[in-house]
Amino acid sequence: MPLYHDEDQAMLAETAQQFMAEQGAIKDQLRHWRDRNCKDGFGHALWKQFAEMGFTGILVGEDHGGLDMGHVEAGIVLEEIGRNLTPSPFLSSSVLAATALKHGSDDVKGRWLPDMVAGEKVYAVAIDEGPKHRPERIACKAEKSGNGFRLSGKKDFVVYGASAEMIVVAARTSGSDSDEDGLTLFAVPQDANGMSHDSVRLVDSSMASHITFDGVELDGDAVIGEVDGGRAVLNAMLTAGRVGAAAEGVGVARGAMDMTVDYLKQRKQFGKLIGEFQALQHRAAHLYSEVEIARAVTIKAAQLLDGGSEQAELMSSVAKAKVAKAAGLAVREGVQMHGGIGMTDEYDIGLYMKRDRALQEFLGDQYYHANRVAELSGY
Amino acid sequence: MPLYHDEDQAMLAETAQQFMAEQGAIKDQLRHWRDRNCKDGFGHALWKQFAEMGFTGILVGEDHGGLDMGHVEAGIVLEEIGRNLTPSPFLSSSVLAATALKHGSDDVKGRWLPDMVAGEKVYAVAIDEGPKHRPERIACKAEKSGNGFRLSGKKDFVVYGASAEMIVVAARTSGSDSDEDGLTLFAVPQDANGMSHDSVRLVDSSMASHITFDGVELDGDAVIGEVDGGRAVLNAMLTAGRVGAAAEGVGVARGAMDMTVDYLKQRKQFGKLIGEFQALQHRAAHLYSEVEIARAVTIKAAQLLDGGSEQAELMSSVAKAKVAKAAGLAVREGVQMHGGIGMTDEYDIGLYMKRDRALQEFLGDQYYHANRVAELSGY
Amino acid sequence: MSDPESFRSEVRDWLEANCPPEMRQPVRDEEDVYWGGRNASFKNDAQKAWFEACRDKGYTVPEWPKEYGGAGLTPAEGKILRQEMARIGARPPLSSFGIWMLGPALLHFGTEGQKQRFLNEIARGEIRWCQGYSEPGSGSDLVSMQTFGEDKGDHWIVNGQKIWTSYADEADWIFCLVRTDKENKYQGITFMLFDMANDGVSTKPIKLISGNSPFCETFMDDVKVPKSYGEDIPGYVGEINRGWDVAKYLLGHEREMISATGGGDRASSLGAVTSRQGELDPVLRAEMAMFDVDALSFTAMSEKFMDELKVNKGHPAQPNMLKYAGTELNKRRHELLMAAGGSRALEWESEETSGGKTARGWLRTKANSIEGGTSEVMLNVISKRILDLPGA
Amino acid sequence: MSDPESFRSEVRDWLEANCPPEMRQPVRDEEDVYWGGRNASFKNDAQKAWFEACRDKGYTVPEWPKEYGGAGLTPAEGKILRQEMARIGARPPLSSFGIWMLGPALLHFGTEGQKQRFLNEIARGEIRWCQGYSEPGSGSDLVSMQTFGEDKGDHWIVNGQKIWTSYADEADWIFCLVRTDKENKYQGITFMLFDMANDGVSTKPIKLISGNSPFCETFMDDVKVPKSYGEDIPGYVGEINRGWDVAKYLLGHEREMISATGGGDRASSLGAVTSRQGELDPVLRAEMAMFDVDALSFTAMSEKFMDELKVNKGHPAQPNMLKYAGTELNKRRHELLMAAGGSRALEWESEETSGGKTARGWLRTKANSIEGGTSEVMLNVISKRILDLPGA
Repeated sequence: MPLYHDEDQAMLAETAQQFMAEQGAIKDQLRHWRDRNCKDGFGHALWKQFAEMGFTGILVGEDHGGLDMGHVEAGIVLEEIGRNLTPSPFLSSSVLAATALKHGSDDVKGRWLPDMVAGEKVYAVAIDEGPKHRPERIACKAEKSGNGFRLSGKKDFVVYGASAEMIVVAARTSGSDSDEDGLTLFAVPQDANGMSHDSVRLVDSSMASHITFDGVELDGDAVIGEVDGGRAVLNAMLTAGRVGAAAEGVGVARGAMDMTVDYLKQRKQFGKLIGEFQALQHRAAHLYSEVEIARAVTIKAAQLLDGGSEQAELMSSVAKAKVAKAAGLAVREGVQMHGGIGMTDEYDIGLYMKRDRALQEFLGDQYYHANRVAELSGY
Repeated sequence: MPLYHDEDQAMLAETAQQFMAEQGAIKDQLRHWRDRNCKDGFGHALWKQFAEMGFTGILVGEDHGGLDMGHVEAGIVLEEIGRNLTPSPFLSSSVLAATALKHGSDDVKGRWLPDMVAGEKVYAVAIDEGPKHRPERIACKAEKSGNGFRLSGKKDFVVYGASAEMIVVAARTSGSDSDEDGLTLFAVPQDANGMSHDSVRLVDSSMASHITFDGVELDGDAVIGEVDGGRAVLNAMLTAGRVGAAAEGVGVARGAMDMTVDYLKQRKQFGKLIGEFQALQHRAAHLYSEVEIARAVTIKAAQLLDGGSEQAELMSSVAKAKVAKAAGLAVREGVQMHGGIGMTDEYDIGLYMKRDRALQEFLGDQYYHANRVAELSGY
Repeated sequence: MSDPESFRSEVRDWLEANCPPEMRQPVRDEEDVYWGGRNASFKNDAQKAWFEACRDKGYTVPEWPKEYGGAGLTPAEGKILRQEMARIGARPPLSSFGIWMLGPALLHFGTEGQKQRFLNEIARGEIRWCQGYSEPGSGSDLVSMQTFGEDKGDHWIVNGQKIWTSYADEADWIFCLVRTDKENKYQGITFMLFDMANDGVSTKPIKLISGNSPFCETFMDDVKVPKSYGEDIPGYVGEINRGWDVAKYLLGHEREMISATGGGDRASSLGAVTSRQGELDPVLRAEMAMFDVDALSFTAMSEKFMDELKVNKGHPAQPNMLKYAGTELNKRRHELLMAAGGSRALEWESEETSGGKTARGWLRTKANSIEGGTSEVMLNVISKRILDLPGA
Repeated sequence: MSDPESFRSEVRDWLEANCPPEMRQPVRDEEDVYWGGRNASFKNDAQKAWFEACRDKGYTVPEWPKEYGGAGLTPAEGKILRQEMARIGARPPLSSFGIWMLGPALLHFGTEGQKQRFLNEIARGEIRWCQGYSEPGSGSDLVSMQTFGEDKGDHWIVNGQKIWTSYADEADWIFCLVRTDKENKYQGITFMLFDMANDGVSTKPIKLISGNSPFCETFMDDVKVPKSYGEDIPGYVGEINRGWDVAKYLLGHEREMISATGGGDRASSLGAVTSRQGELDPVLRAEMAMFDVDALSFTAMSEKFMDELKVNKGHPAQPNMLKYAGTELNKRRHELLMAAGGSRALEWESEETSGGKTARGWLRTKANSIEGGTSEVMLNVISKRILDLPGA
C-alpha cells in the first residue's frame, strides 16, 4: 500500500477539513465552552454533527451503523480535530471505546455501539492509576460476585469521564498488579452505584475524572471480551488510541506551525518582516521537517494497524513519541516566535501549547514510548 | 574563593598559553609526530621542556621537586594542551599517576615522583577492562605470592602505555568483580616480566595499549596505598583525571570555536562573509554560551577538588559530561561551518574533532557521567 | 572593609536577633512578598518586623550608600550578607523594581537631588515603581516606540500606550521611555519619571496563557509630566533625548538580574526532587540527568559571573549570554517538571494542585525568553559584541 | 503493466537463476562494488556473471527504456524488482554516477543521439563518469564558479579547477559545469561532456579526515572540448549557456538519491544492534531509544516520499527536506555508534577494527551534510520554496 492517502481518503480529508474549520473552529468551540466554564468541556450539538457526517462510526462495522473504515480514516478526522483544537469525545468514544467494544460479544456491541454511532452517547476509558501512564500495572479489582463482579479501586485521567454514558474500565479479575494475565475489561454504565467522579478541568480546558469504584456491582454482561483475557483487548485499544492521539497531535503541530509561519510573514521588527531573519527561517524549516516526518510515521502506523501488521505496536509507540517531540517543538517555537503576544490569552497559539501538553501525556508521553520502543526492539 | 583565576593563576595561564602556542603547536607536535608515524605519539623533548617549565610537578609536593599546586593550576596547563592539541603524557603522568602516587608510602613517592617531575620518565594508568569505562567493576587479579603479588588479567585503553616507564594498575586483591572493597593499586615497572602490550594508534593519533598481565610478579613495595584499600585511591585518581580531562576538553572546544569564528569572518559565499548569515551567528553564539558554561563548571570542579569538598566528586562528573557536550558541539559545528575543506586532512579543524572524540571516551563519556550525576544525586 | 570573619559573625548575630522564624520559610505565593508603596499592607507582624528591621539597618539595599538608605556594604560584605541570609532561608525584606532597576540607573545617571529623594523612598519602601518600556507593535525593537511627549516648556504632554508594565495597577510611580524627538531614532527618547496618580494615566491587566498576571497595559492620555520636581530633581533621568543610554544601561542591569536567577532553584538536582514524587521512567530519568548536568553547570557559570562582576572582570556583554542560557534552561526545567508530574500536573484549578500551580508555572516560564530581551536578541548581541561577527 | 503478482514471481525466478550466492552477501568494502568503465576488472567470476546477466536483461537500469539499455519497467515493476532484490540481499550489479546523475539529466534534456550513445554506454558499464561541479572557493555557491571555456568555433578551450570530483582518477568521462559567458551569472554556464583522457586533464586525490577518499581535485589546462561528437550528439547537455538548468535539475535528483538513503541502515533499530555488543549505559540506552524514534520515523518519511514521487505527489522541494533530515540523522547515528563502540571504536589502524572502520565511517558521515547541498542551503530552500518566507 503506498504511503499516502488514496482517493477516497483524500476526499474524506477534504470533507473533514472543511467541516472542522467551519463547525469546530477555536472561537466557536474551544473558547466558547471554556469561557462559559462548561462542565462537559465539549459541545453535544457538535457531537451530533459528527454523527451526521458519519465520523462517529468510522471504526464501527456496518452491522452497527458504522462505516467500517480504518485507522487511517480515523486519523484523518483526528488531524483536523487537532488542527482546530476542537473539543470532542471522538478519540475516547469512537477510537478507544469503539476498539474495545469490537472485541465484545454481539450483545455488548449491540447495546453500546449504535447509540455512539448515532451521536446519542459518548464513552470514556479508564486505564491510568496514578499520574503517569503505566498500563502494565493494573491494581483496580473486579471480584466475582453472584453472576457478576464487584469493582473496587481508583482510576485517574479519565478524559470526559463525568460526561460519559459508559466507561470502559480495565480491572484485575485475577493475579497481582503487574501480571500480564488476569485483566478484564468492563463496560460500566454511568448510573452504576458506587462510582463517583472527581472531575477536574485540565490545562487545555478539557475535563477529566478521578474515579473511585467503591464496590460497584456489575452484571456478567458488562464484560467486554474474555474474563481474565483482557490484556489483548487493552493492548488493541491502547495501540488504536495511541495512533489516534498521534494523528491529533500532528494536527496540533500543523495548526501551530501554520499559524506561526503566517505570523512570520506579517510581523515587523527592526524594519523587517521577522520571517526575513535567517535564524528564524532555519528554525521554521527544521520545524517543518520534523512535523512532516511525524505525519509520515503516523500514517504509516495507522496503515500497519489497518493491515494487521505485527509492526503496528512498535510503530504506534514510534509515532506517539515522534509526534510528541515534533508537536512540542511546534508549540514552543510558536509561542517564542510570536513573542509577547504569544503569551497572552487573547491569541490562539498558547491554546495549542496547552492542548499539546495534555495530548502528550495521554496514553503515554515521549519518554514512556521511547522506552517502549527500546523494549520492543529488545534492548 | 571567587570563581576565577587569581593573580598567580592568571600569570600561570599566560605563561602556559605562550609556551604551548610556541612549543606545542599543531604543526610542530601533533602533525609532526603523526606524519612520521611515531610509535610514542608524543615528543620526549617537549616533555623535558614541560619539566623545565615546572608543569610536570604541579600536583607534586615540594619534597619531591614539585610545585605543590592544585587542580586549578593543572587545569590551566591542560586547557592550553587542549587548545593546541599538544600530544603529551601530562594528563596520564602528572595528573592521574601523580594523584595515585600521592597516596603511596614515602618510599613509593621517592622512587617514582622525582623522575617524573624531572621529565625523565612518563607514566600511564591502567583502569578500563573492555571498551567502555566501568571502574566499578575490576576483574584484574593480584594474588599473594611470596612477599609480593602475582598479577593476571587484561587492561584496555592504557593511553601511552607502551611508552610509559611505569603503569599504575588497579587490580583485585580480594572479593569479586563488582565489590567496592578489595582493590589495590600497583606501580608496575615497564620491564616487568609477563606484561605485554598490544599498542594501537587511535583516531586522534595518540597511542594506547591493550595490556596483558600473564602472572606478572611484583614486589610488595609496588603497592600504592593500602592493600585491599585501593578504591579510595582509585576514586581520587579518577576524580582528578576527570577534572583534568574536562579542562583539556575545554581547551579543545575553545580551540575549535576560535578557529571556526575566525573562519566565519574570512570565508565568502553568495557574495557575503558567511559570518554575516544570522543562522550561523545564532549557532555560533549558542556555541559560545555552551563553551563558557563548560569552562565555568570545570574551574568550579577543580576548586572544589583543591578545597577538599565533598561536592568535588559530583561536580567532576558534571564537568566531564558538560565539557563532552560542549566540545562535541564545538567540533561538529566547526567542521560543518568550514564546509568541504573542513573535511580535508589538510585543515586542522578535523583534528579537533578527532581529539575530542578520544578525550570524551577517556575516563567516561557524557552518558556515563550523566548517569553518575543521577546516582550521586540519589535517583 | 572589615575583617570578613568578624563581619560574618556580626551579621549572624543580627539576623538571629532580627529575622523572625516565619520569615525563614520559603516564599509560597505573591502574598509572602512585600513590595512596599503608598498602599502597601503587611501580611502579618513578622513580615512587618522583618521589613522594618532591615529598613532601619539599611539592609533593604545593603550595598547602596548610607545617605541614600543603604548600609554602605562593600561587594564582599554584601556577598557575606547574602550567604548568611541564604543559610537561614531568610526572605527578601522588600521586593521592588525601584531596587532592581530604577535605583541602579539613578546611582549611575541621577543627580544628587534625585538620589536623595528617590533612592531613599525606594530603600524605605515608600514608593513602588513600575517600568514603561515596551509598546504594542514594538516588541524587541524598543527604539520604534511611538509614545510621544510634546514639549510645553516646563512640562511635557504625554500620549501613548505601554504594554508589559508589571504591577502598573499597583505601582505609585512609573519610569517611562517617551519619544521627545520624532526625527531622531535613538537620540530622541527621554527617560521620564512620573506619578501614576496623574490625570490621564490608566491601566488594564493582561491575561496570560498561564492565567491572570501582574502585567498591564498602561494608557497615557494627555498626561502632564513636569520637567522638574524641585531643585536638582529633574523629572527625567540623564539628559533629555538621551534616555536610550539610560534604558540600555538598565536593560543590561535587568539581564544581569534575570541571568543571576535564570536557572531557577538551581543548586538542587531536578532529578532528585522529581524522583521523590514517584519512580521516573528510564528515559525520563536520563533526560533529567542530562538536564542536571546543564543546570549544575549553569549554576557554576552564574557564580563565576557574579564573582567576576564584583571585580569588573568578564566581558561586558556577558549578561546577555547568562540571560539566554538561564532562561532557556528554566523553560526546559519546567517542561521536565510537567513530564514528571504527569496527568496531575495538567490540572488547572484543582485544590490538590493549588489551582494548577505546576501548569501555570510551566506556562509562565515561556515568557522568560521573551521578556527583558528575547533569546534571539541575546544571540544577536553575543554575535556582535562578543564574537565580533560581521554585520551582526 | 503486467499483473503485479505474476511479475513478482517472474522476477523471483529470474533472480534465483541468475544471482550467484556470493552476490547475496552484504557489500563489505569498495572491492565488492563494480563501477564499470574502460579499465574495469571484476573481483571474481560471480561479480562478472551477475553484472552480465543484469546488463543483458536491462537490469542495471531497470526503469530506463529498452532502446537505451534498460528493461523498460514501470515504476511499480521497478519497486517490485527492488523489493525482491532486497529480500535476497542482492548487491547492485553496477554502481555509477552515470546511472544516478548523468542518465537522469540526459533522459530529461538530452538529444536522441546523446541518449542512444551515452545512455547505452552507461547501462552497459562501458564508460565510467564523474561529476565536475564544485570549485575551490565556490562551495555552496555554485554559480560563482570560475572554470572558463573560451569559444573557438567548433570547440572550447577550457581552463580551471574542480574539487570534490569523486573517482575522477578512475573515471573515463566527466560531466562538467564550465562558465562560457563571464557577464551573465546564471545564464552563462554550459554543461559539458568530455573525455578525461584529453590532453590537459589531470587529477589529484584529496585526503580526508577519515583517510584516503574517492574525491579528487581535477585540473583543466587548455583542454579542448568539442561542441559535437557526431550527428545529433552535442558535446554539452541542454543549451549552451543554460547549463545551470541542467545542474539544478541534477542537484534535485542527487538530493533525492541522498535523501532516499539518508537514514543509512534504516529499518533496523540502532539500540538493538549496539546493545548486542555489550550492555548500554542507561543514559546511552535512552539516547539510542530517542534516536530510534527519529530514525524509524524517518524511514516512514522516506517511504512516503518515494511512493509520492512515483505518482508526482508531494512538494517538488521535498527532496531538500529529506536530504537535510536524513543526513543529520545519519551523523547522529554514527556519533552513537562511536559511543557504543567505546575505546575500541577509536582505533584507527588495528586489525580488530578492520583498519578503523567505525571511526572512519563516523568521520565520513560529517560530509553528508555538506556534499550535495549543505544543510544550511537545504534549510534556505525549504524556507523559500516550501514555507514561502519573505526574502529567503
